[in-house]
Amino acid sequence: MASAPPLLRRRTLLGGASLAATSLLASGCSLQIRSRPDPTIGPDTMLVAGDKGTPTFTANFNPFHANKRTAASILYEPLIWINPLDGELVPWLAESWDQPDPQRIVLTLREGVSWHDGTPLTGEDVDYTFRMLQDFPANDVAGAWGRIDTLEVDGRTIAITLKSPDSPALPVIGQTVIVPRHLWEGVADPSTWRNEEPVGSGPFQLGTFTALQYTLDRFPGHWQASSIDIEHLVYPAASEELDLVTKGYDWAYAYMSDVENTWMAANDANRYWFPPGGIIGLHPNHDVAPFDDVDVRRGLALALDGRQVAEVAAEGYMDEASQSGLLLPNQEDLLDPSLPERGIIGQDTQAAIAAFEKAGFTYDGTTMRTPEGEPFTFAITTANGYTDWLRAVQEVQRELGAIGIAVDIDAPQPAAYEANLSSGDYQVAVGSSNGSDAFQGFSNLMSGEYYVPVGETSQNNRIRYRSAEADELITRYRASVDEAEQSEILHALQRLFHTDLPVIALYYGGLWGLYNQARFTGWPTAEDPYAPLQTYGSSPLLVLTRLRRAQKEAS
Amino acid sequence: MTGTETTTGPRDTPGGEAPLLSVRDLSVVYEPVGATPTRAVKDVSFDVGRGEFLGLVGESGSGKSTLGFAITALARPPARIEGGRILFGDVDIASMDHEQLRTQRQGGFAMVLQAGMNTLNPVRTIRQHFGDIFAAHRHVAPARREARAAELVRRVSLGPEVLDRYPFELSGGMRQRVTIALALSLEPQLMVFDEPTTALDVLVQHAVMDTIRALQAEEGFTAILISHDLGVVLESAHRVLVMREGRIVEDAPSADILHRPQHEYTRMLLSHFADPRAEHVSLPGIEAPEPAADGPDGPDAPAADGPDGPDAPAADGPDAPAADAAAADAPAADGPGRRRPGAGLELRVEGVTKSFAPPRRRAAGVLAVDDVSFTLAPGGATALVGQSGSGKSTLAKMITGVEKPTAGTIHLGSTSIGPLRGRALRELRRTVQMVFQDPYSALNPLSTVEYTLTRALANLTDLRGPALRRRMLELLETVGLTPVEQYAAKLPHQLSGGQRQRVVIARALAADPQVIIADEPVSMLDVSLRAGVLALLRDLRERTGMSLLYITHDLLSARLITDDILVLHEGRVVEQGPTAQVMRHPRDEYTIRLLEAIPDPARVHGA
Amino acid sequence: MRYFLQRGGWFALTLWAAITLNFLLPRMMPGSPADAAIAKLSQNGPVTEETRRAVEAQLGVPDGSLIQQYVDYLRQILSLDFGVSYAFYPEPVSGLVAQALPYTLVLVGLVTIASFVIGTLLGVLAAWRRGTWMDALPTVGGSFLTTFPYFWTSLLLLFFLGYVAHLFPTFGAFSATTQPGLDWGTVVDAVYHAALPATTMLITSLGGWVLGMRNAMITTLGEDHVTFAEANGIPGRTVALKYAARNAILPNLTGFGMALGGVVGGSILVEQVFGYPGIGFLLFNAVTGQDYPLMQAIFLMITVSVLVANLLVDILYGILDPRTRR
Amino acid sequence: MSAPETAPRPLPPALAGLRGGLRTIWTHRKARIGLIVLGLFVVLAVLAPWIAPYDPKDNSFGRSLAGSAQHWLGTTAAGEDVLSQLIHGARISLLVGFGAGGISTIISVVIGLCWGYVRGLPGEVINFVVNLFLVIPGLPLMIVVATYLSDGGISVIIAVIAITGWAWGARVLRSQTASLRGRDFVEAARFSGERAPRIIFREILPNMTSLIAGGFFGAATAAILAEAGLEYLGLGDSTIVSWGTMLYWAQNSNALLTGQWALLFAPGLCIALLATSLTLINFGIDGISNPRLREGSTGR
Repeated sequence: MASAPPLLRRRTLLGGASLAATSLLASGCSLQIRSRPDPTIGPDTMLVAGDKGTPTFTANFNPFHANKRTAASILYEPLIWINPLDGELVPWLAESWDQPDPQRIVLTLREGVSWHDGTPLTGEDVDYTFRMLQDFPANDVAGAWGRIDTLEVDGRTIAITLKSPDSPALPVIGQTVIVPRHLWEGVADPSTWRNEEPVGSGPFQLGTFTALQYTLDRFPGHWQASSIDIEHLVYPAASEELDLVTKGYDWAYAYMSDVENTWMAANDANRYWFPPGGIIGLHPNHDVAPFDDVDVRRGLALALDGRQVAEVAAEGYMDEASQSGLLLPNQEDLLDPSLPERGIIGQDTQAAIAAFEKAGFTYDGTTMRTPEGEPFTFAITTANGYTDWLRAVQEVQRELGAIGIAVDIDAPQPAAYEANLSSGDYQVAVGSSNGSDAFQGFSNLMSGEYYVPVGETSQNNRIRYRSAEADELITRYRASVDEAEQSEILHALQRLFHTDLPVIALYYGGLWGLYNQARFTGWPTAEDPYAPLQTYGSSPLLVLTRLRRAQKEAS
Repeated sequence: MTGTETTTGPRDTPGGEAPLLSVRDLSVVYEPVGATPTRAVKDVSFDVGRGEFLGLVGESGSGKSTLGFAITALARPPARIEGGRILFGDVDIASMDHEQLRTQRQGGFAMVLQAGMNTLNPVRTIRQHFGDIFAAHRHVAPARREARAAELVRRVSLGPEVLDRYPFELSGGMRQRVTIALALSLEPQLMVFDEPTTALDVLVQHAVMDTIRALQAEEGFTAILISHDLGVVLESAHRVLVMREGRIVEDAPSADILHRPQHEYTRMLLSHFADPRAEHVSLPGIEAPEPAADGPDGPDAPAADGPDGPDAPAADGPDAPAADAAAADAPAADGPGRRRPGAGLELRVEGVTKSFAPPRRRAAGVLAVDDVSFTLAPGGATALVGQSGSGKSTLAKMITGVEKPTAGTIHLGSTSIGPLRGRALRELRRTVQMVFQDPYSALNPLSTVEYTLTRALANLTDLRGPALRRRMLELLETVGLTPVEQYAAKLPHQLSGGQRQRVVIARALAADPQVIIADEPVSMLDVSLRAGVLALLRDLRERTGMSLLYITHDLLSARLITDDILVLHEGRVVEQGPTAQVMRHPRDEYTIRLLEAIPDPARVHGA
Repeated sequence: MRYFLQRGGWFALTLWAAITLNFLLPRMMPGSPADAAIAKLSQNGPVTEETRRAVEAQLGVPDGSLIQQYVDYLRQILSLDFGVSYAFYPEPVSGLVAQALPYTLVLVGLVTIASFVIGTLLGVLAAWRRGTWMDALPTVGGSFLTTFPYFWTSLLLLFFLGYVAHLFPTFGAFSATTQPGLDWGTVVDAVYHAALPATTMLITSLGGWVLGMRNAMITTLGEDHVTFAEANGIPGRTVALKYAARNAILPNLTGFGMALGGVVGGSILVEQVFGYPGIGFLLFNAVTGQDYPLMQAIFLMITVSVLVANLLVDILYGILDPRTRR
Repeated sequence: MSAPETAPRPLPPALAGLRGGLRTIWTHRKARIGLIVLGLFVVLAVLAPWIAPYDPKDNSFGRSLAGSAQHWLGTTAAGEDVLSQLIHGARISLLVGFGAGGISTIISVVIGLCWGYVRGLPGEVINFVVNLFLVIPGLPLMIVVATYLSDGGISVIIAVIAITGWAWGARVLRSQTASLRGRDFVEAARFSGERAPRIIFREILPNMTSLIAGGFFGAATAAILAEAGLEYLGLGDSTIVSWGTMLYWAQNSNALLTGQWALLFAPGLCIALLATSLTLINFGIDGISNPRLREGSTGR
């Protein structure tokens, strides 16, 4: 703390002005917001803040739409459930699978699954779903047909041939949700169809729907019906942070500032769990000098104190990210043990300056100069409204400023941010990378096949990274179905990520799960991390089949 | 109590009965926010007897209107009655509460405000105006109201159809008549007329005054006529109060005022009043050319009038005498090379017509000027006389190139003015200049005299630097504003009306023009200031040899400074000739009516 | 008559200009609709190229030359077809607007009219009772409230009356369990939900009308015809209303038409805070979601309604002021 | 000005008028309060680095602290001192208010005066453009333009507000210009050989000082509110410290939930107070433009 305590005279000067405010403040401190659950909600009903109205709901349960109601992901089920924490594959509609060689996948469909209307779910539905995705690419959000060459369904066996040796295609294809052929077949254009009365196979089926709230009811005919202990789910549109705290929600997913004093203070049974879900880092544009120089990138990485950035950006709820490119501790078992400090690069200002000097930069104690002798300044692009990123950039700005590097902050609206990144119109950007699928993370970021020059757009490899070593590793991994070999390649990719710094990892982006354990128990925690607490995507499928009613247990 | 017993009271009312209105030691003060208070009425006392027609005369700022508002209980902030009493009958109006005051307006005292656009509510018909009054006082049974309203407008010489009109659909004179009819509908005992005819045309003024006089005679109400025009007041009132700077300086029957004025100020006011039809016409400091001197060559009359001092004593305020003294020496300031009479260009107006597009479709176009021809000789002075709407100002605009004639030509020397545009038009400003009607609006309130003159000189002459400034000061000297340095630094609001008009004239002189068009240059000035400005104009013309086109509705001033006259009526020249001759022996009926409309107290009170 | 024709012509010309501007503005915004959609998706994790392609296939990308787009756009407007929303894909724009419009129309419309009427009356009173507390209170109080940022007032009301005192609902235009219908309970429910947003807009807009009317009224009270009316003993109430206010309201009326746009604008912030499903909220979503079609439709609608309001005001003006009628 | 300076002249008329105007405003009770409040804010803004106890961006304090002796108004969710932010925020609000207010006033003066002075077709064209700007709803337009220009910092905000906010002022100034245009001194200036630009800006303009000043304070008020609104919606530059961004961060970090409601309450109150001070000053300026509006009672 550098500032001297305020002078007495200052106080008198300001005393009068802020007297009123101060007294109001004093009374304001006593206003602790407490949770006031709706007493009409029964013990078998869960209040989920999973779908935010804008401000109302439109009935769209087409699971392939970006604008679908989030509950569409519970109404419909994928072939394989993928854990967003570590990429673990869990059999779901497909009870098992096999990769006889890197170019083939064989899945076996579960028996005894039925749609909400009682019709059995068969291979025909699977066949229809994939054909439909082929016919309507707008619905093929995961890009399954970008990898599938042929697909044959024979009874419960789904045999897929891939376009090339591509073992990582399994999770991409496996996450496809299956829709009922008998109801979808008659739809003229499934890519614009809203599917207002959804019939799926999931553990819950649609109850009532209004513009401000909808409910789901337990599907007794579900193949896991015995594991479903919750009768009703209620999704209100009003799920602002204030609502989360005051309305007695059982499950919410939101970043809440000062969670201890807000969510936790509102109700004794409120809990939170914030595991990492991605790496927030600095994404240098490798087509823009001097960021094509690994010494510059290393200098930047060494100059930054990831712990402090995490502290500022995520109020200390998230950890400094490992330069291994893995989400730790989720993916601890994939980590290359040879990496020092679990891949975490700590702040080392001297080493940073040395790295910059190695790149031809000079530092005179106040200003870092480029080899050309110009003061080193650059702009970091972030998206307007992503406040934690903005805080992180401000911290980066501060820390780089300490070694004489001036950073400008460029914060266009999110759409413009996306456009700038895709087309390479930036110097350094804040971005989120990596994720539950470790290989996919490396591949999306580093694969040369996605490289396009600045000016052309690509969603993958927006950093315009090119490395023969990375390409070779990625190709080898795709051609491998051997777990040991895959693990070895992943270790090599981690080392490359650590030494070549395609992106500079700062801190982990969190998965902001909030839950109340008074009425339902069995929530995932750090000790039992079976799934993250996302209310969107397929996480709820697993979570909702694990939760138990607390009161029933008591009775 | 009654006012008659007080010996301090000015005089007993006719018949000796109790006065209707008795004002004692009345003082009214103006207290505007953020400015120093001024006392507008100071310890005024007077009585008005029943049925009397009292005149209240004074120049602007004399407090006469303030007094009028005070005695009709209409004084509003920032005006405040500071002291004294106003007894109406035997009631002090200060003791009346709001509602009493309101109800007594019927059968009590009424006020007719200065004629203008605004005395009537623009969004209500005349019938509704009457209706509001009847509804307010319920003195006319609902069934009779329509008939009564029609009768009232008939009394002011209007037809019943005006009842359906909105105020904006009536002419100024009609509006003033309606205003009088509305006041009359209150059946008041006392009617105060505050400048009832000021904004109206001469002929209309005359007619409205006739109506007021006739009504007063018929209805027998007590009337107080407030006016700046001594002629109008003397012609109508039995008794006249002369006000100056908040005080009543003379209170006497009209005939006495006319023939035996006691106070110096009254005498001064009277001295500025003359009949243009007389053989000899003179005002203090200026004398009209003798009728014999008809020739276009200008006056043979002794030019000695000028040096006598252009302004009357006590005219332009405290600075004036010094200015006048300097003006007497002004000719000395004329540098060598100034033109002498007869050396300039001739202005020829030939068959000029100007029509304006119809304001609405299917309406007839307006023919503002209809085939007017005349010639203004170099160094000559011609008056353009007519009512508003007669086309005289449009003609002036065409001569200055502001408007283009629809037909006909205007030549200045060999230059045709009609087709001039842009640069050439700016060139014309060196030869043709304009003196504006309202000196209060013709000077930018934020520019010093020096700036105003300097700009004109910089734009219109080749003078620069010290020479320009010398000329600027010279101009001020020419128009009699000395000490020149002091006047150069002044802002318009620091000058009196007459001084402002001198600045306006100086500006017009900047380029040493050959023709000056003076558009009603004295109509906005107090009577006592007019003669000085007129004398200056005449003097300048004689000294510089420029010619003067003098636009006016005021025949007296035309008589004083012009040689020739054109009488315009509805865009046409109805009479034309030497000024004195036309005035003394008018031939056209319209000219005769104009002349007859001039108030003539002598007709009432004897020569 | 000429007056009304003139107004009509002006209306048509402005409408065309607004329509054209409306066409150009969204096209000036950076980033494509797909970028906006991906920005939204990427908050749930990194987005792959495959997903981008699917999104672009869904939303389509504006194609054809600008002139071709303009012609298509004009044709669409003429047939009142505004296309499919990007942000709410695959909802048709017209449906979204039709859903949101009634709320804003009722909320903004009623509040604006109420605020104009109440404010004008207070202004008349303030001018008539000048220098008394009846002047000072609405003038100073009103102008103080007017300077409150819309959203701030909303937040305070929402927080204290909604979350702390639990007196008012905190979200939406009706209860979550109510299906909108036309029965008495729904109406009460809707009014209850509209109370806070309406109060916000009322208190923040009232001051302007009070002040405008007061100043116009004071000016009018100094006019000769008012003095003359008083000299004629016409009662104060008649003078105040029929003579002064009747004339003073004319300039204020013009302001009313113009202010409507501002009120609709302000409703963006208010609706945002209260989760009110009106046009303002929709527009905000459209802008942040880079939803050209929706933005265009809403923008056009707001402009047209302001224009229509102005036209109505002009007509009303013509009726109220006999001078314009000739 | 070609007039040579020989004699020392008194105060130039424009300045003298200004002084007189200030005096008139000062005598107005409400305006005087406004001037004092505005003065306080200006002092606060100018002396912010010395008055504020800490650097407004210093985030080394505890997060979301309640008010205490060290932090009278507590700290933000990022650990910055609220009071220091509040004091520094005055700078941006004043900058935006006076900057955007000034620019939009300049635009409205130039357009309004030319519009009032010219006749015929050019006048009609300006009329059309101004009316277009008047009917197009301001805030939505501002949002669109701000989104378009979103990464330019505070100068963009100023520009956006100025561009969208000049039309009303232009309209008011036009009618006044049109009425002054009919005054003889304008015609007289033409007779003195003055050209149109000089007549407009040297003869007519100074006579509308009070109206322009009124328009300026009105525009400044609107600009301050608009800036707060844009920042609050996250369409501004969230890295600067202004009252609007304070509210944005307050909302973003749920200041209401963490009990940091001074963070929400104080900036809003400051905005309201600053805007009110400008409005109050305008009461006084109204009194110059329209003497009938000077303080006083009607006696009713």
